[in-house]
Amino acid sequence: MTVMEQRGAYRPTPPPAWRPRTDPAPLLPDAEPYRVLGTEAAAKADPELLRRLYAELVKGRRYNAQATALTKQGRLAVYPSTTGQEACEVAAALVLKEQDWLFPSYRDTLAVVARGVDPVEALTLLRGDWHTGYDPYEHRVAPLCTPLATQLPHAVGLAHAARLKGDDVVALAMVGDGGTSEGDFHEALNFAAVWQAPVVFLVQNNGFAISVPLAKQTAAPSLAHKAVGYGMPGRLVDGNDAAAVHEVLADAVRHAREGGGPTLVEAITYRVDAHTNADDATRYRGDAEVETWRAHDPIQLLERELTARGMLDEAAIEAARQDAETLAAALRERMNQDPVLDPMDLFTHVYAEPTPHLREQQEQLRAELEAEAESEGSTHR
Amino acid sequence: MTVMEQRGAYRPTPPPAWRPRTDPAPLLPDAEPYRVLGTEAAAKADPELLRRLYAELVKGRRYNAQATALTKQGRLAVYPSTTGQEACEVAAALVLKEQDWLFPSYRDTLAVVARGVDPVEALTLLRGDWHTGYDPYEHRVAPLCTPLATQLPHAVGLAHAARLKGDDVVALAMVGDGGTSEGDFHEALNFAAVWQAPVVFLVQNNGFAISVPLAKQTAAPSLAHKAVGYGMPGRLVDGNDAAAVHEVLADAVRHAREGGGPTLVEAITYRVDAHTNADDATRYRGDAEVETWRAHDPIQLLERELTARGMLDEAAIEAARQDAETLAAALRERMNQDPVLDPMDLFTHVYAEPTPHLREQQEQLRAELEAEAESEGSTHR
Amino acid sequence: MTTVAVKPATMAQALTRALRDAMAADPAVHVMGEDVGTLGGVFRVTDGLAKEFGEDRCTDTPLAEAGILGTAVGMAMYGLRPVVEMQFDAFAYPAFEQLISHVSRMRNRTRGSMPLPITIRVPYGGGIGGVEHHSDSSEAYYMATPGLHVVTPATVADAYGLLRAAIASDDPVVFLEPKRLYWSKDSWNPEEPTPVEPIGRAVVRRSGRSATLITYGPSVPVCMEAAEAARAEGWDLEVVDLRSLVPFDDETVCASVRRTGRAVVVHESGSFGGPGGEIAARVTERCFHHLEAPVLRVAGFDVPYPPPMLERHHLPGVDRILDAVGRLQWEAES
Amino acid sequence: MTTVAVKPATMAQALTRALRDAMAADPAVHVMGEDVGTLGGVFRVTDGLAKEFGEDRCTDTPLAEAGILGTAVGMAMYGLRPVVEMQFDAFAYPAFEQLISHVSRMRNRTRGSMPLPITIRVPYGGGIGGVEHHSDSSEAYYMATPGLHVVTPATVADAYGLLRAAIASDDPVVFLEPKRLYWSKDSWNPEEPTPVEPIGRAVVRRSGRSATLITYGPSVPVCMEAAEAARAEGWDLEVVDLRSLVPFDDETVCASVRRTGRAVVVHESGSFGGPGGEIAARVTERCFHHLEAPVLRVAGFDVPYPPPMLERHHLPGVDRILDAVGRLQWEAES
Ligand SMILES: Cc1ncc(C[n+]2csc(CCOP(=O)(O)OP(=O)(O)O)c2C)c(N)n1
Ligand SMILES: Cc1ncc(C[n+]2csc(CCOP(=O)(O)OP(=O)(O)O)c2C)c(N)n1
Ligand SMILES: [Mg+2]
Ligand SMILES: [Mg+2]
Repeated sequence: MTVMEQRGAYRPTPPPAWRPRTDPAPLLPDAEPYRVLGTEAAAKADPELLRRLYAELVKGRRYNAQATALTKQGRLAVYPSTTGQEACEVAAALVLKEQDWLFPSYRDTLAVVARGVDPVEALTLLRGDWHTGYDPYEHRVAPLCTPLATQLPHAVGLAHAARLKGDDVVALAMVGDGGTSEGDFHEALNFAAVWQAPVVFLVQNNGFAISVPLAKQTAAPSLAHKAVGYGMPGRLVDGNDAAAVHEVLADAVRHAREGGGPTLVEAITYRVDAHTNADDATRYRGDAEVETWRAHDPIQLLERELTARGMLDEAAIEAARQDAETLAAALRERMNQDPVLDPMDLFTHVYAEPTPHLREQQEQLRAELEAEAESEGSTHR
Repeated sequence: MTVMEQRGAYRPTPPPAWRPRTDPAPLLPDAEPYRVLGTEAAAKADPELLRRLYAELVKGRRYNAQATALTKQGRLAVYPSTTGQEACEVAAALVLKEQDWLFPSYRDTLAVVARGVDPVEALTLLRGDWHTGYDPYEHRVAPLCTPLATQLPHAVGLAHAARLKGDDVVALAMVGDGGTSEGDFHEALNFAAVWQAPVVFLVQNNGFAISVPLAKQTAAPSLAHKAVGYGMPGRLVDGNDAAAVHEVLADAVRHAREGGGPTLVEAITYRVDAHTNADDATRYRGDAEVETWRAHDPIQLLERELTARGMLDEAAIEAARQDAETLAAALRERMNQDPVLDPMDLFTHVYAEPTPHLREQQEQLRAELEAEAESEGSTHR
Repeated sequence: MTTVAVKPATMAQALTRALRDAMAADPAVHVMGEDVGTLGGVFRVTDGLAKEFGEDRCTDTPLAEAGILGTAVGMAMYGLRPVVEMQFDAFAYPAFEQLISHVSRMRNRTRGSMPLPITIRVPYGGGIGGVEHHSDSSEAYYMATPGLHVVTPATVADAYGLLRAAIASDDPVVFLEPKRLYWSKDSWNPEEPTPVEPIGRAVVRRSGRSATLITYGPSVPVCMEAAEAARAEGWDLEVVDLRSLVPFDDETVCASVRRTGRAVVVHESGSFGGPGGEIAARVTERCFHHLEAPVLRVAGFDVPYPPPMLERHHLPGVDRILDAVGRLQWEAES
Repeated sequence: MTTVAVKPATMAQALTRALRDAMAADPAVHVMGEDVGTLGGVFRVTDGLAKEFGEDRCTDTPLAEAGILGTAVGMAMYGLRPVVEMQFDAFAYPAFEQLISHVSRMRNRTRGSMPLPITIRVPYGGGIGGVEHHSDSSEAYYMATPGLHVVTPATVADAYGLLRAAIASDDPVVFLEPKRLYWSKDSWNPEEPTPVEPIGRAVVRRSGRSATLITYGPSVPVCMEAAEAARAEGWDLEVVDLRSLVPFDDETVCASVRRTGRAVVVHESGSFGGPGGEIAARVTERCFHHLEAPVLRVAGFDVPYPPPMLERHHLPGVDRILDAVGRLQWEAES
């Protein structure tokens, strides 16, 4: 006889509103990040895809090096490199269909280029001649977004709007480990889950937010564990394994496309270079850590897999290198030309039509430019 | 022989940074909300505590009714009632030690009163004579907070500061189901977990944010499931079971006090009254739902338990009712007096010292008041 | 000729009608916010829209203002015309990051290829006995943010016409709704077509020769009352209702001030760093030699908005306006 | 008498020294923000503090500005004096809700019982070739928020003195640091005691009789240069460095304008709804009959801050200032 029965107490029913709508178990990420390269899963991977990924990674690495070099030559104001993160950048771009949308963070010029945006237009922001160099509608790539995590709700809204219109569109939004701490990350994921919007959130956990290591950013078991709190699946993947990142993202994109709603993917990777060319990483981390990660390099991982499987020979490797050099040379040459700027553009796109007030200021600038041209023409100030 | 061995592929080591610091399993809430009343656990509950809770619940219910009546008499500008939620309100206050801090949301005047704040001072905001009627330091109760979830980071900062100073202080912060959608909720929980601050977050999930039901607020299995994404334990409790709420909060407070860091508690309850006296709840919900919840009433649950265990007789029930009437009568009487107001107070506490600019405006108001008094003294405008 | 007696509509009803007509006219128009659906909004401005157009067109969002505005940005990127409701003025603050960093700049950022036709409805101002955070006037923040239009009606007809214009605009518009005028009525007839007001034109609500009261939104009726009362003092005041703070109608305002030679700017918002400074400065820049006295400002005090029982001492009323008019150096006249 | 050659310090170094001295003097002072600890801040202003005082006194926070300021509020409630760093001006926007709704109002809300002595350091302004969101001037937002002090140094010595005063203040202070002056040097000697400047006093940086340039922060050196250049045109310009926008030093400013009879307000921030409107309006209210011409404004244009390659066309420089001085109706003189 239990205590309850002994004392004949009543048994209240559970609170009426208590019906968990979602089973949490399938939303939780696996304990280990998913891997393809060097595992059984590799055998199932599409060889063509792997070769394509390889070629893009090699190009990406070269692109990062070239862009960094351009900062030294004063051709870029600043460059946040994705060396070591190419697998995420490239997979994010390749996994999308033409009609889909990519929402990059400020770091993701490589993903933008891999999606098809002209490399010079992708670098416009960082060169400093305008804020966005490309038409977002041409390749369905949102502007590179400087304030962290603030583009995530845009991705949700766009995906939601597309779904309301009945269009087959998925949005993939990229954010860093640091960006997950922002309120906008939270609000975006919550809206996405409530609306069942076709969005995929890709967190590149590269270990640092500038100088701040992950341990000061979060105490969570993983960033992917945040997903369950929104009621969406969280997936954890080795971010240096291009095949794994591609597969996990492809699953998530398919899931979204089929009406299954959003997914949060955490890709574990590492920012091998400093935060930007202007940063001094020795202030906050040691070489040893960087070296460990160099040994887990995304290009090497894929190269070894392809070589081991006899899918890549020296000639193919050389061809990829050549392609990358061609890209870099073209970029170098084009970036060495001074962009043609019109100061009057300051006013052109603030509103559909400049306000009377802006028109006055426009005239003021015009007069200033004329005076400048005149004084340059005659004497030097 | 596995595929891998067949083709002699290499086996990459896991990504170097991948060591999950926290085991997610203990952070996840149980599948069912925790209950004490009517279960085996009730036998272990402290009878004195249960009786105390009972008396406070009865007083709380009466307080809610009286405050609502005062809005009808024009003595309060507005009142958000916690009828049906008294178990959470009272337990939150009773679970704290004297040196601890309570951070109420705008709805939680009852918790504020249960913590010892003068009931009239607690209602000052809602009466409209000032923004906060009590000195927060007297009972260590932060001001009732109107913008949702914005007081949560305050609780974290205060708890963190106390810990840095080596003081034995826990902060308990209250928020609604709707409030969990705000970015500030996210940022507060993340800071708390990273800093291992001694804070307890109590979400009163009362089913609605004004008219918006939980299903439009979140797709999560439960709000307590959000905890794992921060690396803190999440607990789920029947919010109408005062003994259960008290026990779960007491555990969380103890855990925090002992240096174990923050906990997120979701109490499942129901807002039986409309959002405030000004709201028309029939616009968004049916009577049937409300009735189901009335059958799961916190006072009745406790009364039945205590009666079944022979710990409460008619006399004791009557005594509790009497106490509640006394409280209500005193409140009524005091609230029926017009507060004495000095318009010049507009300027007194904007800065430690009014700026020269404010001093000018102070003089302007003084002149206006004098002119008003004069014209009232002579003719009527 | 028969005149049909028109049942007067409130400003709130005119706003509802504007939303409904805009939604009927253009399927791209979506209304979203906290409690805008089933409840019809805490001020009932969206009443009936979810029923008529479905919850996908008039959506109860989760409770997160940055999320509301941020997702609206994405919806606008995809060609929709979101009309966002912020429940109260002070609850728009969490959305400032989205507003300043994105809403106001996206068109410029993308050289015009990505305009954001978003209307942000913000009930603002006091005088309704609201507790803390329910009575703010934050138009100064919006004015200081290039790329936004800032519009505010003072009459029932303008509420309809300006909201239609805001929704039709290809630029983001912060549409400030004076809370205490929600229940005001005038002779607007919902059954007759109302002209859609162009954004950016001020209007002279009352002609006068002695001085100009420059005002907008909730302070327009107060100024009209002050102008009436001023007659007893021998002043014939002109009242200009700005209707839009951005774009600013220098032409109408300056024409009036040049005529009267004196001006007082009247608003509820605090004066320090508030709209009145801008208005006084630009009127002075343009009309200096026509001014008999400095442009004065009558405003709320520079304090956090007071509790209900003290708000009448804060809000600029007829007396404070007349005091200021009295300080316009009339001695110089005689 | 021997004079020791002083190694000139930069403004950034003076700020570091002010933080260090404040932390050494008062254990309640805590520095917090993104990258302020190990890295020493992206501008190195907090360099060495974590090492000297420990990570609990100089803390790398998670990346969330509302969280940073919101937890600082809680720390201040418990008696600490948090000094918060916002990494760049535009990244302070996510914290506006906490700033407006709590930081600025807590003292008033609690009738003085809960003051919040928080210093919010905000690197602001352009001229450093920063990409989007790295060069904003948002002082207008802060000025329009009662309950905040708004302070900005223009010299190395003021950087030290005003930051010490800000940290010592029992009120919240938004401390605006002109980014492009971080590396500026003057003769400030870190080894000699620097007087802690009281907050709220403007200073005349250069005396002159023809007209007054009213300015602050990054525009002070530009105005000094303009004043030099103006001599060639026969103008003897006075330059007033406001140092604090709130409280505003009407006394010093108006004394100067009454003397010169002409004034131009100069700042980088946009003019529409910007600080200059307030300043021009209040100077005009107070000095109307001393003015020979309207108070003019020279400012950045009312556009989103331009990309690096165009910023020189946006920023007010010597020529734009001299143009404005030239429009001060000198004909009336002769
Ligand atoms: C809202 C906001 N706050 C601060 C910054 C300044 N900032 C630029 S990058 C960065 C670190 C970002 O870290 P993470 O999100 O991990 O991305 P990663 O740089 O590693 O790609 C910071 C703090 C910003 N851009 N936006
Ligand atoms: C930041 C903010 N946005 C909007 C509001 C307006 N508002 C007041 S209460 C409320 C609903 C709150 O719901 P919930 O958090 O579930 O608490 P409950 O009212 O149920 O106690 C809303 C939207 C607010 N107070 N603060
Ligand atoms: Mg990172
Ligand atoms: Mg609720």
